[in-house]
Amino acid sequence: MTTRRDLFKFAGGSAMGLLLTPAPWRLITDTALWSENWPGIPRPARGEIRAKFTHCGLCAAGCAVRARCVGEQPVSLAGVEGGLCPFGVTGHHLPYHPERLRHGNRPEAAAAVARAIANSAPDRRVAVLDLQPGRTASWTCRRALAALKNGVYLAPEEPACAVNLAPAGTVLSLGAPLLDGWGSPDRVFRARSGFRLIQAEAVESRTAALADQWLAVQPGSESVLGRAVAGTVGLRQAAEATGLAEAQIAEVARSLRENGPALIVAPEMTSEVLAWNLALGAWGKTVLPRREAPLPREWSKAAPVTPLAAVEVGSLGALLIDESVPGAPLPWAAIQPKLAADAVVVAFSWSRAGYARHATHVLPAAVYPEALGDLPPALVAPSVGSAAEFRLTVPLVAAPDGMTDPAEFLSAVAGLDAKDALRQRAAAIHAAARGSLRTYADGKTSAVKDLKFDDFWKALNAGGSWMGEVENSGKSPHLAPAAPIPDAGDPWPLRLSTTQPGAPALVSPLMTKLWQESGLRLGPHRAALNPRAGFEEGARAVLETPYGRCEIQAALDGSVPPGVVLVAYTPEIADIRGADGCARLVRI
Amino acid sequence: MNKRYGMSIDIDKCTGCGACMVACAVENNVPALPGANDRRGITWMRVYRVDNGEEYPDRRSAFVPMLCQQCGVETPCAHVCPQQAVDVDPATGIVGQMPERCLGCRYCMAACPYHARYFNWWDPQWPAGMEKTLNPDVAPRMRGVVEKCNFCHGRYHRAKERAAAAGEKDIRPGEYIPACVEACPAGAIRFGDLNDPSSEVAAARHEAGSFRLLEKLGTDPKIYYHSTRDWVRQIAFAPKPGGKENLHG
Amino acid sequence: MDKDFIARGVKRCSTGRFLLWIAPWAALLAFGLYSAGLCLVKGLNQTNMDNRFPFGLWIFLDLTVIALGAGAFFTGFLLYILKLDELKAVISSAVVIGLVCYSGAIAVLLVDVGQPLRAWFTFWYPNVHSMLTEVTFCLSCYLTVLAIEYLPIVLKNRKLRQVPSFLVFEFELHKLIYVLAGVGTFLSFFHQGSLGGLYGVLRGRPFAFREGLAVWPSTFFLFILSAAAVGPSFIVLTTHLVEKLSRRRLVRQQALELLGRISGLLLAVYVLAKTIDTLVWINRTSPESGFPAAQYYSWKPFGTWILFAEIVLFGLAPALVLLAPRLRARRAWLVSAAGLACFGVALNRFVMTVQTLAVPTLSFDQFVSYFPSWQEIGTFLAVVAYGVLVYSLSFRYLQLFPEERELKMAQAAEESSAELVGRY
Amino acid sequence: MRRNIFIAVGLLAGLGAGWAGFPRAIYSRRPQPVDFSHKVHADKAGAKCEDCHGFREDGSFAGIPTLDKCASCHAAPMGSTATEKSFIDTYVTPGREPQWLSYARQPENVYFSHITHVKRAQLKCAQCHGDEGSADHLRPFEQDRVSGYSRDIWGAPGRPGMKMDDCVNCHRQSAAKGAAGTLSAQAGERGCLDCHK
Amino acid sequence: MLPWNYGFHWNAGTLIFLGAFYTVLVVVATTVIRAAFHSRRELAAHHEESIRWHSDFHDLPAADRVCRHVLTGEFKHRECPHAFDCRECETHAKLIARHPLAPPAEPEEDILGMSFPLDRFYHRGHTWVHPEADGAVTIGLDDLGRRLLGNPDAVRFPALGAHIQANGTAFQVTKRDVQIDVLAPVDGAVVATGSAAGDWCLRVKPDASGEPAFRHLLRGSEIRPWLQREMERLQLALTAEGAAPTLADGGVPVADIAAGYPKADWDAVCGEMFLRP
Repeated sequence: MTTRRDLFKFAGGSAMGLLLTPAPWRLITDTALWSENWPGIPRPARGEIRAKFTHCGLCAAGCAVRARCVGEQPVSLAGVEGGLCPFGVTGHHLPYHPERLRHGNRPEAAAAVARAIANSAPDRRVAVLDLQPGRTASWTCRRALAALKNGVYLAPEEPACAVNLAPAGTVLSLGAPLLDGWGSPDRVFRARSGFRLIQAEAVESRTAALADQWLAVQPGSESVLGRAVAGTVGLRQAAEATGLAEAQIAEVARSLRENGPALIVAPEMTSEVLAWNLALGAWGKTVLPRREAPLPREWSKAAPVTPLAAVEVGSLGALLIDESVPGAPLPWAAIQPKLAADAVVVAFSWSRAGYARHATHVLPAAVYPEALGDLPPALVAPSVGSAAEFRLTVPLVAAPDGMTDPAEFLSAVAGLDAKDALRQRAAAIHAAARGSLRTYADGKTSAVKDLKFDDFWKALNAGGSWMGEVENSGKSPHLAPAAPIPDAGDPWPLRLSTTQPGAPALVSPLMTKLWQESGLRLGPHRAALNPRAGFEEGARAVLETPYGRCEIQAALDGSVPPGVVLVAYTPEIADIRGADGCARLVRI
Repeated sequence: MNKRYGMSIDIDKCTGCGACMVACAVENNVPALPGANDRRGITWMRVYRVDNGEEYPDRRSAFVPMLCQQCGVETPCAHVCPQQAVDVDPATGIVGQMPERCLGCRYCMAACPYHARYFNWWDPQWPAGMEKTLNPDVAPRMRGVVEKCNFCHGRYHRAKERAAAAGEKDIRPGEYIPACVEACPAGAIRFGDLNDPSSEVAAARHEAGSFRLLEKLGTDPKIYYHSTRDWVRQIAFAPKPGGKENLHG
Repeated sequence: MDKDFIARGVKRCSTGRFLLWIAPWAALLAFGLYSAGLCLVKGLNQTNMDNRFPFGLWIFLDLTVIALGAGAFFTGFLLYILKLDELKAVISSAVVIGLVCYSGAIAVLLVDVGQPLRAWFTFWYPNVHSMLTEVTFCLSCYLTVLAIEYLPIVLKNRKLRQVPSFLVFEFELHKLIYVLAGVGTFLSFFHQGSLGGLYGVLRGRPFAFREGLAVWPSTFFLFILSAAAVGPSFIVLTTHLVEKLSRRRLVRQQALELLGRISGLLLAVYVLAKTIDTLVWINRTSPESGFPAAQYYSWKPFGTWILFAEIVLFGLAPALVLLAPRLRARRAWLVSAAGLACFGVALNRFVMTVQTLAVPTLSFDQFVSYFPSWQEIGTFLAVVAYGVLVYSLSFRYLQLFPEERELKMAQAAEESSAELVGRY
Repeated sequence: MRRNIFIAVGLLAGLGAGWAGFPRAIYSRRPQPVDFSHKVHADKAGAKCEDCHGFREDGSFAGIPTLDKCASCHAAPMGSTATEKSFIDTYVTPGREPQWLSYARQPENVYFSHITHVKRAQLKCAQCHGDEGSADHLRPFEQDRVSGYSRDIWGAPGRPGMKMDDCVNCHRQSAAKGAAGTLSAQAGERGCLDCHK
Repeated sequence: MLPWNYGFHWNAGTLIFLGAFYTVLVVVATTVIRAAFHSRRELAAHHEESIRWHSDFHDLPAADRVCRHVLTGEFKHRECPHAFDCRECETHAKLIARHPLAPPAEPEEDILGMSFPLDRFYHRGHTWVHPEADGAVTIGLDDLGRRLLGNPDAVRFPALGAHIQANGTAFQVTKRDVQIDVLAPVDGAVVATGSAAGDWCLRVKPDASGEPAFRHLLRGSEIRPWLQREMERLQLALTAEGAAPTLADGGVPVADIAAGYPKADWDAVCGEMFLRP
């Protein structure tokens, strides 16, 4: 008979026996190994590694990009000729953003737009708002709108000029983010050592921090400095408005004239800015006339570019907003009055964060780097010889089903066949037989006239870039009259300043590292204030402007001037930011 | 000959755009987690904003990219790791952290004066689908281990393999550069072999205005900074709480 | 009910009352185990520690608890090696306290590491230059030694010793206990020291960095000294507490006074050494690493007051009280001084762990603060509850104070003579 | 005496379970999708290892060949075996990739460069992979149930060496053999990240 | 930890560190194994009773471990170093040789109202030994022991032929839920058993006979001082265990003390009096 005692003996014996086998030790080791790849840790895909070339489609700068791909999947992006901005570096994450739009009811949207077109009241218009004009897709829209009887093409109006930093001796930047998102960084930084940079800006921005001279002007008075330097405003008046000493302004003006060639840049190169440059003699040296890449002849029938201000109030029966490529958006507060009461608004967008919030129909659009398209000519030219450009954003990954291309949508509505628009345009460029083609894979540049069209087209699709030659006629551009200087009133004691106006509405999830996991950037819904502003760190407040309100959290920062509230750029802020920059904060 | 990889960072060129930070995260499969903040997140490369302590309009800011300083002498972290999860590779001088060996005691983090080591407070996670964009050359780390910059060691492997495939004995200068160096739009970061007198970094360390952080600790860091501004060079020294409102990271 | 397990001749409360006493601690233990479970299952994101504060409440309390648990080794050393036989009265209690402190500390350490499944790597691939390796090895060895030392105390239980093999093994083991006491002293010497070395070697933390002898910084020796100094004090404190709670006399006043005297003596030596060390650090070590020592104390709330409190208020003052025979003879003075000494060491451990991490090293870094999460506090409370439970059970079922019965008789004798006096 | 018998029986049971039962229990076994014969291919087709398991242009190792490689010869049956026929019917004709189970797939944290070992150090395939190339059948894929590693990586004696210890030993030996400054000397024990990623 | 582990380096640091570690392990393991080995040997030699007594004796309060020569006034303070086994005590032998025990001045069988016949030897665990003519000895509880245990609830005697050891357990008595192991006064084999309530309990054939065999037992004039001391102890024990110290006024213990002090912790009192702490 076995007793309990015997069982104990047996158990003890077998425990001792097991200890003399590999089993327990193996289990200990195995659990440690299991902790190396326990559930939930993704395994990166393996496979052949290839390089693909494309151009970044996240802003008009269109930097050349080399994508490192495992099989067909890009795993990292790098600039071909220099670094990329953080948005560009993480562009390949955008297709997987959790807030990305994937579904939309296209037939319904198409029907609604068709109804709005059919509603042919003579004062009713159908408009397309294009945030990045100058693309082939933009031309398709313009052609489609021209085909419609009431079509209007809305786009930010800019004079056709490009900036060439290379010859510049002195650059006066009136609040332009010259070193931080103004054109492609490789071009800017290649020229950087050649010029003296004077940054006039109320806030010590990233550019101001690295400028050779930072003029801390009164918020909103940058343009007065521009006028003073150009001589259209007296020194005393300028000194009063900017808060600088008269001698200081005179010194800036003198250094621009003496250490030329000079250049004045502003966030938007408006006619007025161009006029100052003309006055400095920069035209043709650092500011160049910009030409479009050649167009097929049959495209000449296109709707003209209409500024939003020229649209009658309440006249838009349908508004299609092309947000498939990021660009500086117009404030919704400025758009909304132009809509008819029953207007149909269709947004083509990646996410619900932008104009989609105001749209009646939202159609998901492909994101960079899913869509094939071209980029408008660059603002910052690489050199005098080559300014106009034609570059494709070659897709690195395939867009999922259900995406809508705005240009294709509109051409379908207008009954236009624009399927081969890109190829047609390339053919036109090739036919012009000007300029040269640069391919990144081998770093070669070859004259277009030496290439067959098929090779040209193939090279463009493999991430090539066409550079046209500049024809500097020396003709001065047509300039619009200058806008009056905005004046902030009493109820709006603060000036609203935003960081990075050109940031896409949707950024890679990794970008949150810049504001959540470090203090490098101002996070969304944070507002930096001078410590003397009377708010404490973390206080919640409502930011109000004449155009709307938005809730924010205060972050104290001694580098922000008193009287300024600095906020991170978000679609909500874009909605309420006016050109005058008036704002106030109301504590919650 | 053994290499001694090092870096030279020109603060006067850094715009603080953060491209290096995200490029690093992309290269090294570092996730951005919902609960992470500036004290719990992982940014092997982290850019700090520093200022001269003055008030507006005399305030001047600069940006200081911080990464593992790759200490070469008495490497504080390697010295204290109880189980040899941290080592200094004699062939490259790179301070390596082996996550699979790490037990997560965080002693090395307490030892590091540069706060350049990061703990995985969570298991890594990416938005659905984004795990497809992970770099196959770097293994994602599990929760509970420490990690840090290793000069993109995956790229070093890649460069060595390329050299082997090409039948070359050694990698050539410039064949191997970390992701942050590649990404920096301002070209503020240079990388190379400090033992190679012809390399850019070897020359840069002797330039006027070149300095290292907390050099007096005697750990021989291999990251050299450069600035022509006097107040910027003050960051090399211990904090001075008695002075003006201190700088913010 | 459990009468057969309670030693003959000592009075313990009824089973019901005991369960009533146990219940809240058991509940606390359950809560603490839940907290620790959360940390193990979900990871250390459950705590409030972060990259800047990689060590938190747990390390501070581990260091403190191990310093307080030093009574076990030091009493063993005094009793078995230096043959101070009076200490026989407290040795078992000291062993139980030591066991509780060390096992609790190790349990918390296992929760504190991010990958407990790999904790054994330290043994398998040790970096012999790391103080933490020394700590791990010595702690685990010493815990084994303590467990073996605890074994005879358990086997002496009234019921267990009826098993002949237990009885004999207990007897034989007890004969060799001096060997274990010696080994324990050796191990304790090194791990108390290496716990001090843990911070002292941190070249990158000039607030903690100290020069020293060979591989050991001065904190190595200061920790040994301070632990040896407060170990006896903590025994005085706990014994007093147990006497108050159980309402029994357990130890002769002389034994406690002896402990107090030893504690005072060592504390005085420690205060002297600490003062010299601090002066060397302020004038040489710290400035040589580029850090003027004054700057550490300009980060509020850590002013120089903390240095004063640590050395004078909680060091010198209790040392003087414990060294004065007349003050020492009074229970209130003795216990208060012991309490101050224990608090002083806790403060020292706090300064070494928390202040070291809180003060910035980089000029653009900030002073950071940290407050533990409820999971961290819960896990620590689990150790406290575990300690109370183990001690309560040991006190009830094992004979921790061999003089208890004698003192009871002596008390009875006093009472009866008092009665006689009263009668006549 | 009686108590000793129980202890002895327990001891034997423990030893038996640990030495004989455990190694079987710890691995799960899965057959390969196709019973591929390396031997037949080597003998009849005269194929060398690198004919199918080659390098890509950038020097990376291509590993197990994809269906294209098989289909280039086996678009139609070459022999008359049932295995080949079913392979063609199941995989080649519908263009379905066979889900080969890789014995030698290193853990995620391991960096292993085939070309460095094959081209630079002149190692023979069999040195690590054993005589797989001359085997007539594919052995079942065995996977450690706890760690998830293949048996070849984390295996038992008798298997070709693919554990970390095996790597280390080989590197140490070649380092000891080679003169200072040569390639073999580089192969010695160095930083963890030399072989890990 | 082992030379073939990855990362192991043969250097001074490793050797010192691991050397110390392994030494500690070896010392600790040796100690435990040695203790286990010794206990196995002791168990095989059936020394557990003697060990139990030694262990108990060690736990007795110092006052209870007092040498018998203190009782008779020859020493002022002396703790017995031999666990009450005077057979191996040289001091005792010398003292006995120097001052042979004088028989009491008058035959005193009635001490403090209890019967302690002088023809017997008394053990400090309250048993007596009476040598019989056939060389065997009779063992019984002395008068105080009997009064303490009164009418026992149960008695367990060893089997016939069993060997008992001096200071080991002779037999077990249960009284008021308290089990007392009564100490054996001599070494020997049990030849007959009586009853605890009766005149005698055990008849034992001792291993040795003659004076040296009983040298550790009290006799003659030692009995009175010893008993006085025992009565003091009893009184203290009763006081300590919650009974009124009524004995102090010189009363005679009743036949069944247990019944007289229903409130007293009888377990503790018996443990104290029968030297079973």
